[in-house]
Order: sequence, then structure tokens, then C-alpha cells
Amino acid sequence: MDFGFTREEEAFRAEVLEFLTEFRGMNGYFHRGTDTAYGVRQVYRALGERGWLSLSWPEEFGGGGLSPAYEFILWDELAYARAARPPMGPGLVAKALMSHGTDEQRNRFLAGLRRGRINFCLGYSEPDAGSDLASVRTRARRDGRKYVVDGAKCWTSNAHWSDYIWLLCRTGAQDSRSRGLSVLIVPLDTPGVSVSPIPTLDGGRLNEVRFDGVRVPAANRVGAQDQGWQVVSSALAVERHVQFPPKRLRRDLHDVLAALEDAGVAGDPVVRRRMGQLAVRVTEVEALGLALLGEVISGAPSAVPAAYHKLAGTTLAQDIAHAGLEFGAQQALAVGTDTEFLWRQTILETIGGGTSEVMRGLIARQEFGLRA
Amino acid sequence: MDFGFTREEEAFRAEVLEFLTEFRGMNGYFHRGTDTAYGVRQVYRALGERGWLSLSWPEEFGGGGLSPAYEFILWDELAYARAARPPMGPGLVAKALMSHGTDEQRNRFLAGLRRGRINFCLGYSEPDAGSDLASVRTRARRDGRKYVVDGAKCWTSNAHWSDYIWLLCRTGAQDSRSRGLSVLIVPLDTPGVSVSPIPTLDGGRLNEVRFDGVRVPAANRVGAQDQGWQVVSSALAVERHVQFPPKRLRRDLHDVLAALEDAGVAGDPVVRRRMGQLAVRVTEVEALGLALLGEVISGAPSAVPAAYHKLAGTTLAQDIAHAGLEFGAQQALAVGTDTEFLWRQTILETIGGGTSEVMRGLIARQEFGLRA
Amino acid sequence: MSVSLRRTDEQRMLAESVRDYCAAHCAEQVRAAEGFPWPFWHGLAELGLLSLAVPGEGAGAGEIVTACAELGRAAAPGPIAATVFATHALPERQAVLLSQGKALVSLGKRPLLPWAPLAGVFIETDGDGAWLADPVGEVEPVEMLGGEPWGRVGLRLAQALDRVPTARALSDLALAAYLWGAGRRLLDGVAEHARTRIQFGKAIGSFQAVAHPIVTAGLALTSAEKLTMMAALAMDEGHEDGEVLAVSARLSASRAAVGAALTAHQGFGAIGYSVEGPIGRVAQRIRALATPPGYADGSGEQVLAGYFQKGRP
Amino acid sequence: MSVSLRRTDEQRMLAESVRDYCAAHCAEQVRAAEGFPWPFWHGLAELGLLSLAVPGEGAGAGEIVTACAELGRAAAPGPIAATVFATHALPERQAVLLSQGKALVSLGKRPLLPWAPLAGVFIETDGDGAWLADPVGEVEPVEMLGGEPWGRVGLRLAQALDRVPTARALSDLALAAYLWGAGRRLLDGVAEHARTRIQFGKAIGSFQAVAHPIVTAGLALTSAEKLTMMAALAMDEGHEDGEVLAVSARLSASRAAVGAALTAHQGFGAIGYSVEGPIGRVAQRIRALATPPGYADGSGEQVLAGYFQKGRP
Repeated sequence: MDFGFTREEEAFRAEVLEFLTEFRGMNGYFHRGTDTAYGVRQVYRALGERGWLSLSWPEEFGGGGLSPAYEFILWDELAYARAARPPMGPGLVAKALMSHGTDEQRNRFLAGLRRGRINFCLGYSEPDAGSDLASVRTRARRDGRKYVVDGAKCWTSNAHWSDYIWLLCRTGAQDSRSRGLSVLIVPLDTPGVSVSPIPTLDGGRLNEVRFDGVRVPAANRVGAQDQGWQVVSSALAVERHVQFPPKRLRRDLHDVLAALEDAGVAGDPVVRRRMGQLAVRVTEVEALGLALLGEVISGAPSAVPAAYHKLAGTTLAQDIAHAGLEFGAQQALAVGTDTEFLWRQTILETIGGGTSEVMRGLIARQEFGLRA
Repeated sequence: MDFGFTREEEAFRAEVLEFLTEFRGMNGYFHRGTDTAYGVRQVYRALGERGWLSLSWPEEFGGGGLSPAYEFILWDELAYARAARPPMGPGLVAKALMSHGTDEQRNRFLAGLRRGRINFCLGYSEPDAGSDLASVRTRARRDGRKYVVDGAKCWTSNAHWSDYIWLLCRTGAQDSRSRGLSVLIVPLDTPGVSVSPIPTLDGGRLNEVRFDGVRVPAANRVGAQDQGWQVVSSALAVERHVQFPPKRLRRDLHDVLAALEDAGVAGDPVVRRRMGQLAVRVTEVEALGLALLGEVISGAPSAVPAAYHKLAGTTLAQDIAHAGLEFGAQQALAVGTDTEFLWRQTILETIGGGTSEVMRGLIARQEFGLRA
Repeated sequence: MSVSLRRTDEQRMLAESVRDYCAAHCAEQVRAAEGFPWPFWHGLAELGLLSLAVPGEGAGAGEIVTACAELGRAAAPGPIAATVFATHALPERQAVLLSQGKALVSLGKRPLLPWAPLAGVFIETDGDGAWLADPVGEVEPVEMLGGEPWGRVGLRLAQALDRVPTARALSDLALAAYLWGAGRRLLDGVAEHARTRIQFGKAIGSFQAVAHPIVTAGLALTSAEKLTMMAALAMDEGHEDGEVLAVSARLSASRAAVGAALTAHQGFGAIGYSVEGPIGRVAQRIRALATPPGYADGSGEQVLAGYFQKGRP
Repeated sequence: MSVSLRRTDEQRMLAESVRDYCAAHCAEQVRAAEGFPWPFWHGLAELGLLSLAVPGEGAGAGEIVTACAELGRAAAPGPIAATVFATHALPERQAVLLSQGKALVSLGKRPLLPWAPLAGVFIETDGDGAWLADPVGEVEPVEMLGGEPWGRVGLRLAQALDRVPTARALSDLALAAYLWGAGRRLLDGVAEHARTRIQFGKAIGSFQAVAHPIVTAGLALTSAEKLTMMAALAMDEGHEDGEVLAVSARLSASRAAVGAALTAHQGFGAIGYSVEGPIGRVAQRIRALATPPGYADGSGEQVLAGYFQKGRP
């Protein structure tokens, strides 16, 4: 069921579904196929050609000036089709440039981002800064009109095929925590940058990105020096409604149900009861997603609704996957089946993009006033 | 299944079962009937007449000198029969007197405790000292050969029909935490002691016990002044094997299964699967109970096994009760049925005698070296 | 987006008026009353809260949900969801008795029906259909967890009712909202307790072992709340998924409210175990209302089937 | 009490020898080997670990459980529980091939059997009976979660086996112990990580949100361990409940090991999600071994029925 959208928005959904017929079989939402990187870039370009990477950008930046509901519909349907996730560049990076960038930076990047021709990856996590981003150590030392960057990022998605890294790095004193961070845009082909793979359990890869005396023009700094934390935080806020598209879960449930039908157990009362309970939870997350979208549209602070939505969605993704293996019998274990793949894939969902523990802490403080 | 006991121990179990035929229908394990207090005292007297309240006391104190296995069997069978829980007096209090009491105190109390003629309640918790016993405020001020006690205990089980309260009180400075506590034995008929009921959700009562200038002979102090924490801790250690008799759970499961049979749903596949899972967990707790008993017999430190056993048993008791209400349909809600009673009763199990949170903290520190 | 899952201004006003009324007239004695608090019930009727579901009255699922959430938060007594069902499905002559607060309705299945000892109108339902019925013989009172007056009663079916699917969906939503409100009451209470109760030298809510279960319960309640609002909007728009969403909302709110009750009990500790304590009666009411009329009532499967039909391959 | 749920001195020595052997010969390369590590397997045979279940050899369930727990802790490869089953149920001529490590056994049900591409002995079982069988045609290899070599294979049944109920109980215990050991490996690993990994200025294990789930997983593993030891003692004493306890132990250890794997993943975070990381392969092996051969294999109900018979009214 799709619910709560205007006639125009539903017409847009129909266009998206039509668009997706071109990319049937494309599996770029997960890192599942070997051609993922190539394929996903094709999807982004095709979206860019239609102006769909900038649906909600203000018109002054060449965007569609549309409600965030359009972005939501787009990425929700792409998630159901398993085609692709929202790219960082036209989302988080572009919106950060609009609020914190210079005119020169906007001119340099926005057109390419809008067209799907420039790809960004996010350089946040480090070996010793996972949940605790304020402890980032990658250092950018000012040297005239350049910064010289040394350090390492890790678990960086898509670094191996991106053009730029959106780098959170330390420009203040070692112990300056969140007060001494800055954001730099670093072309990944700059001398001294090296990207090496970290193969992951879902069959894809994350990356380690090392910086060895990398010289970056000061003009590539976004926002003021030492104000990187504000840039990163506000950028996060504007993308919450597309971070975990609820239809990803509906698709998971459908895939697992199909596997259980193949296994001949879909009619079993125990299976039906559990899958019914999971179906109720999928509708819960759809409702949380709609509520979050409403908050984003209204401009209300949405950290708590976003945290609830992520917590609920990621936990449910794991529970759906677990049901697949519990009920699917041994054929559910064959590598390449949806069941065993989802088991492997969903492990990361409650870790990446803010762990469940961090989400709970945020809600405890902000909703319940508990300093835990 | 009963497993792991010697032929002599099994012969003793047969005697216990024979004994219990006298008390069929007695419901003193829970505070369920109106005649509980009277009935339980009768059970204790009858046990005392047989020497069964002092099975494992050393022979020098008039005890049986038997293995703790006998106590375990006794209270496990009484739990299955719902007849009674182990009384504090001949257990914790008597054993503490053996290690920390004076000859005079032993002469005064042990014979009566052994015979089931003296009843004690434990005065530990206070309004502001629940999980955190080291913050006890009830104050005992030395005045010549007496202490003068002022303060209040609450949630005190059985105070309304006991003869004495085993009182943990502060003799040191206000902020002395666990270093400034002492144990006093206070007759409940001493002037200035008042006991008032706190009706509880299981239909029974706990008590508030107030002390208003209560004069207690210094000879009633057990152990050295300010050494009460050690007295209380070591007394706890010797009783761990009977604190949560696993057969209580087997009986819970049997009672809920019987209710589900009456409701006509015991054959339902969903019900059978859940009850099967709960049955596995009952055997787990039985195994944890046997392992704990083995530790107590061997004299090994047993705080972690005891905490595991309590955590597992109390959580399982709640889960069995919840299954009864989930599957039993509306007839499971009728007041007085086992199903609704267990739902009300089991709520307290994860709170009383050390909350689950405190248990987990103990295990985190002692087994895993995590200072959480 | 054409809808938001926030209350409209009108709904906010309705919520405030219900909250104010309950604050003034639904004290602890009313909730725990041995006899039924008729004056309180009549007041609900005067506010129009018992006629929200009457066909053609102009009120919709959104108003029902708004009002029932506040009644739940106040732990108000009475056959609230059953009145929603009955006033929607009954012919006008009987419905008016209920919507004016002149009689209570007993809605259930033989032999054991809620509110039977006090009811003036009886409806039997088997999950599919529903019938106006006449009691046969004496009603034998049965004491139930949750404190509502139940009874064993014989019934003679008198008349099949109309509009049953919609009536059921509206009463599912009413129950979902009531349970959500009652659960929220307990959760707000335990969160306040966690902020103020000191153990080991600090507020217990600063221990994650206390705080995170509160968050987990909050997540379930918020999920149920949003799903209930979404379902109400779907019903009001005549969306084809309205009924399946309504039953989903009931299941969701049942789970969430029971979870909140247990979390509250664990957080309050012994304080919450006292009969006079802050949560016991409400927790029991929640547990009773969340217990399905027959466990194998197929609600989960109905949701699954409804959901499945919507799947694109 | 006649038994303790602690290891005997002999069992402690056995455990040490298995642990030492695995420490020396079961490195990461052996666990992850593409080809089967025959030298490692022959070494197990030389230590007598593949003949513990041979009838009349004097070893008992206690020894099987002790050895398999250590093999699980080392995440040792090979059809360990199946070898226990087969060496107990097969006639001596085939059993000796397995106990000497000269062939591997494939034990399962058509069409998909574990270890089929490498097996020299095939046994089909339907949960009640078991039959020695000859492969028909080629074995088609199938890659499975957990990295064990499975295959699609046709079978022709050759001979019904004896001692099947005991063989099944012993292999249930072997699997329970292996899963417990593997789960314990992961839990010890994440506890060490929690003690040493610093975030927000302190060891992450000092957050209850990290520490308490480790305790919960530890509780499940300890429950499974004690139940497995109790069941082994029951089997060795010929107690009538031996078989029902053995299947309970398998179910308990499956649940516990899967829980430990998930707890380890959450605690290690992205570090654990790397293929080269400390836990991924073992977690997948656990998940695969814990997946019942057919979900509706009735194990839970069997336990319930067995348990029920013991009930006193």
C-alpha cells in the first residue's frame, strides 16, 4: 500500500516504476553483483539526465524545487527494486554546499552532481573513530594556500569508484574533539591518496583510504576552519528521510516469503504467524517513515524520529532475515539465495550510519531526558 | 526428570513427597491464600519436627550434617508442590550466627530456629535503598549497653508474622556506605517497632517496618560493629542453592499447559512450538541449578553461577506466564486462575532479591571484566 | 505529500478537551471504582465522545483515535472500543442509548463477556459477523485481571448487524489508541521516575540498563502511534487498505502497551508492585485489553494476506 | 549428589590435549582452507577423537562433549557430529574407515547433503531411521553459508543402520558442544574487544549497552553448556531422559551460539564485518550448523512430550 501522497506525487511514482523497467535485475542497492560499481553509476547518470538527483534542490541551483516527498518516493521505489541507494554527492554533499559552500564551490560541483557525473564518498570513520567521530585523527595542517593531509579513513563505502572524498579531518589541537574539525573536498586522484579494499561479509567491499602528505587547496575547505562538525551535522539532518527507505523491508519480506514458498513451508501455521507479525512491523516502519518525511517537510527537528525509524527498520531487517534461515531449512543456506544473503547483509545495518546503541543514547537524552 | 542425586538423596526425596501429602492444597510458596501466614508456619513447624530445617547444619549445632543437596531437594519439591519457600531463619540467619554469632546468640536462637518455632524476616530494603543497599539510612546509635534505632524498612516480606527482624542498619557516619553498617537482631514486639501492610499485586502483602527510638541490647549485634556488610554478604553466599528452586518453573509450565488444555489450544502448532521452547529453557535452568548446587557443595565461590541461575529462572518464569495469557484467550484472565495469577506474581521475580540489572552488572564485572 | 502523521489543529483541540475533562473527572477513585462511575460516563456522552462513530455524524477515525488516546492516557473506565463498534453497527434506536451514555454495551462471545453485569445492550460477534442479542437468564459476574466487570451470560441472537467490517476497524483503532495512551502514561511515569530516583549516587536513568529499555518501549509505542494515525487516515479516505491497517494497528499497540507496562514495572521496581502504587492497575488493564478474544483469531494472517496482495513481484 | 556438572580430571586432560593440538594445527588457513585439511583430520584420528563414539570403545558422551567443545572453540573443520553419529551406528567395517580418518561421512537427506563432494561414506536419515547409501551419479557441489562443502547427490539405500536413537543423541551432543565452543570463542573475543576498544574516552565495555548483551549471550551459552553436560551424564548413566535431554541440548546450544555470534558482530562493529576480521567465518559456520535439517523437525515438541511424561499432577 502506498498512502498519503498527492496525485502528482503518485504520478511521479508511476514514472519511477517505468524508469525502473530499464534496470530490472540491476542489484545496486546491495553490493551483490560484480558489476555493481559500473551499474550503479549508470543508474545515477540516468537519474541525473532526468533531473531526478536534484528533485528537491532549490530552483536557483538548477533543482526541481519539489517537496522532499519526491525524493522519498524515488529512493523508496529504487530500494524496493534493489536498484540503488541514494548517492552521497547529490544528497548530503550538494545540500551542504548549498548551505556552507562558497559560490566557487557551488559552481564547481553542483552541475556535475545534479547530472550524476560526479561521485562522492564520505570520509568520516577511522580505525579509532567509529561511533565516536569526535575523535577523528586524520590531520590537515595549513601550509600557505594548501592543507597537507596525513592519516587514514576506513570502512569507506564506494571510495574505489568515487571521484572525491568528503573528508572530516582535524585542523585544531589533538584534543579539540568536535571543536577542531574541518571538512575538505579531496579529489581521490590527488598524489598521496591510496585506496585499498576491505572485503566484507556481504560479498562487497569497503575501503581504507590513506593520506600521505596530500596537498589540498584551501579553497576546497567547506565552511569555516574548525567548523566541520556543524557542516557534517546539518548535512546529515537534511537527508534523514531517504536514509532507510521502508520499502527495502517490504521487499525483504516478499523475498523471504517467496523462499519459504519454494521450501514448501509458507502454509505452516508457525511460519504464517511469525511472518504475519513481521508484516505488522513492516507497516510500523512504513508509518514511521511517513511520519519522518512529514517532519522533514515541515522543517521540524527530526533527530528523534530519524533515530526511531533507523532503529526499527534495521532491527526488523535482521529479524526478517533470521526468520528466513530459521524456517527455510537447509536450502536457505545456499550461497546466493536471498535468505542467506540477507542474513549476511543485514548484520551491518545496525552498525553502519550510527549504531543502534548510539541511536538509543540519542533518544534517551533527547526524548526522555535521561543522560545515559 | 530428577538427575544426578545419590540413592540416599533420592530416598530422602521420597520422604519429602510423602510428607507433602499432608499439605496438599497448601499454597504457601506464593502469597495466594488468606491463610498463608498460618499455614506456612505450620509447614515450618512440621519440617522442624523432622529436623528438616537443619539438614545441612553441622552436627555440633544440632544439625543433620548432610550435604546441601538435601536442602536443595527439600525446597525444590516444596516449590513444585507450591507448599513453602525456604524460611530466612533456619537458612540465612542460622548460618550467619554459626559463622559470626556469639555463643550466647547461638544458644538463644539456634534451637528454636531448628525446630521451626522462631521466624525471622529480613530488614534490608528501605525507601531509598532498593538495589543500592550500601545507602541504608536506618540508624543505630550506641547508648551504653543498648543501641537506639530510628528509621524505616520497606517491602519487608513476612514481617507481620515474624518474631524477629534481621536488621541491616547504619552505625557509622552517614556517608560511610558499606563500611559503616551493622546487623542487629530486633524482636518485633519491642516498643517503638511498628509494622504496616503494603498490599501487593499478587494479592499478598509486603510491609513497612518503622523504628522509633527502639532500644536494642548491644548483645543482639551480630558480628563486629560496622562489619554488617560482611555478615550479610557471607550469609547470602551459603543460601544460593535454594533461592530459586528450578522445579518452581516446571510447575509453572505444567500449570500453564493444563490451562491451555482446558482452553482447547494445547494441540495448536504455534502453541506446541512455543511451549516446547519454554520446556527446553526449563531444562536449562534445571541444569544451571544442578551446576550451582555442585559449586556450593564444592565450596567454590558461586556468585556468578547464582546470578546466572537467578537471571535465567526469573526471566523464564515471566515468559511462561506471558505465554499463558497470550495463548489462553480471555478465560486466562479470570482472577484466581493460574494464568493470570502467574502474570501478576512473576513481575516481582526480576526485581526482588537483586534486580536483573544488578545481576547483569555483577556478571559483567566478575565473569567478563567489564566495569559497566 | 497530502497527509502528515501529525494531529490537525481540530484534533489537537479535541485532545485537549478530553484531557481537561479527564484531568477534572477521572481521578484514581474513578479508575478504581467498584461501582461504575456513571457521572463520568455521562460527561463523555455530553462531550460527544460516545457518538464519534455514529454513521453520518461527521466525525471520523481521526477523531476516534484522538479521543481514545487521551482516554487511554487517563486510564478511563468503560467499554470504550465496544461503544465505537456498537454505535457504528447498531440501528439508530439502540445506538442512541449508547451514544447518550444511557446504557453500556457488552460486546464479545459466549460464555464470557466484558461489562455483562452492567450492560443494557448485548452484541455477540464471531469475528466475521455481529448480532444484537438478548440475555437469557442471570448474568454471573466473573472477576477478571484488569478490573473490568465481566460475566457469564446466555444470549439469544435477535438481529444481524450492518456495517460490521467498518465497525470492527473503527473499534480496532479505538482500542489501539486507548492502549497506546495507557502505555504512554506508564512510560512517561517510569521515565520521570528514572530521572529522579537516585541509587548508587545517581539517577537510575543514567544507567543504560534502565534507559535503553525505556527507549525500546518508546520505539514500540511510537511505532504503534504512527501506524494507528496512518490507519485512521486510510479509513477516513476510504483507502482499500484501511481495514488491514486497522487490525495491524491493534496488534502493534497491544504489543507496545504490554511492553511499556513491563518496562515500567521493571523500572519502578518494588514501588510499582504495590497495589496502591503508580502503575499496577493500569498495567493489568493493558494486559487484559491486549489479550485477544481467541488467540487464534487470525489477525496476523489477515494482515499478511492483505499485505501480500499489495506485493509487486 | 552423585554428579557434578564440572569436568572430571580425565576430561580436563582430554580437553587440554585437544586444545593443544588445535592450537598447533588449526590455524586460520586450516579453518578457511579451500581444499580439505586432511593432515589435520588424520591427526584427530591419531588422537582417537574420531572413535570416541564407537560402541564398546569405552569412551562416553562426556568425552565426546569435552572433545567437541574444544573443536568448536578452535572452529575446526570437518563433519564432526556426523562422524560421531556414523561411527556409532555403522557396522565396524565402514566405521573404521571413518574413525581412522581415511574417509569423510556425508549425513543428511536428499537432495542436498553436507560434505557430499568429499565423502566416502553416505548415510541418509529421515529423523527416525538411517541407512547406509551409495551415491548415484555425480555429486554437484553447492556453495553454502558456513563454507562447508555441500552437494546435490542421488542415493541408493543399501542397509538400515542399528543403534540410531543413541547415535542421534550422541551426535546431538557433539553438535551442541561444538556450537557452544564456537559461540564461546566469539563471546570471549568480543568481551576482550569490549575491555580494550576505546570510544568516547573509555573502554566500550564500560557502557552497559555493550556489556549487558554480552552477559545475556553468556547466560545462554552457560545454560547450553550445563544442559549439554547434564545430558551427557544422563546418556552415560543410561538415564531414561538421556535422548530428550540431548535434543534439548542441541536446541539450547543452537540458540545460544547464534545469539553469541550476533552479539559479537554488534560489539565488534565494522571490524567484525570484514571477511578477514575476527569473527565472520565462525559466525557463518555457527548459523549454518544451527539451521535445523527441516524446520518442522519436531524437536521442540519431542522435548515437550518427553518433559510432559515426567510431570506430576
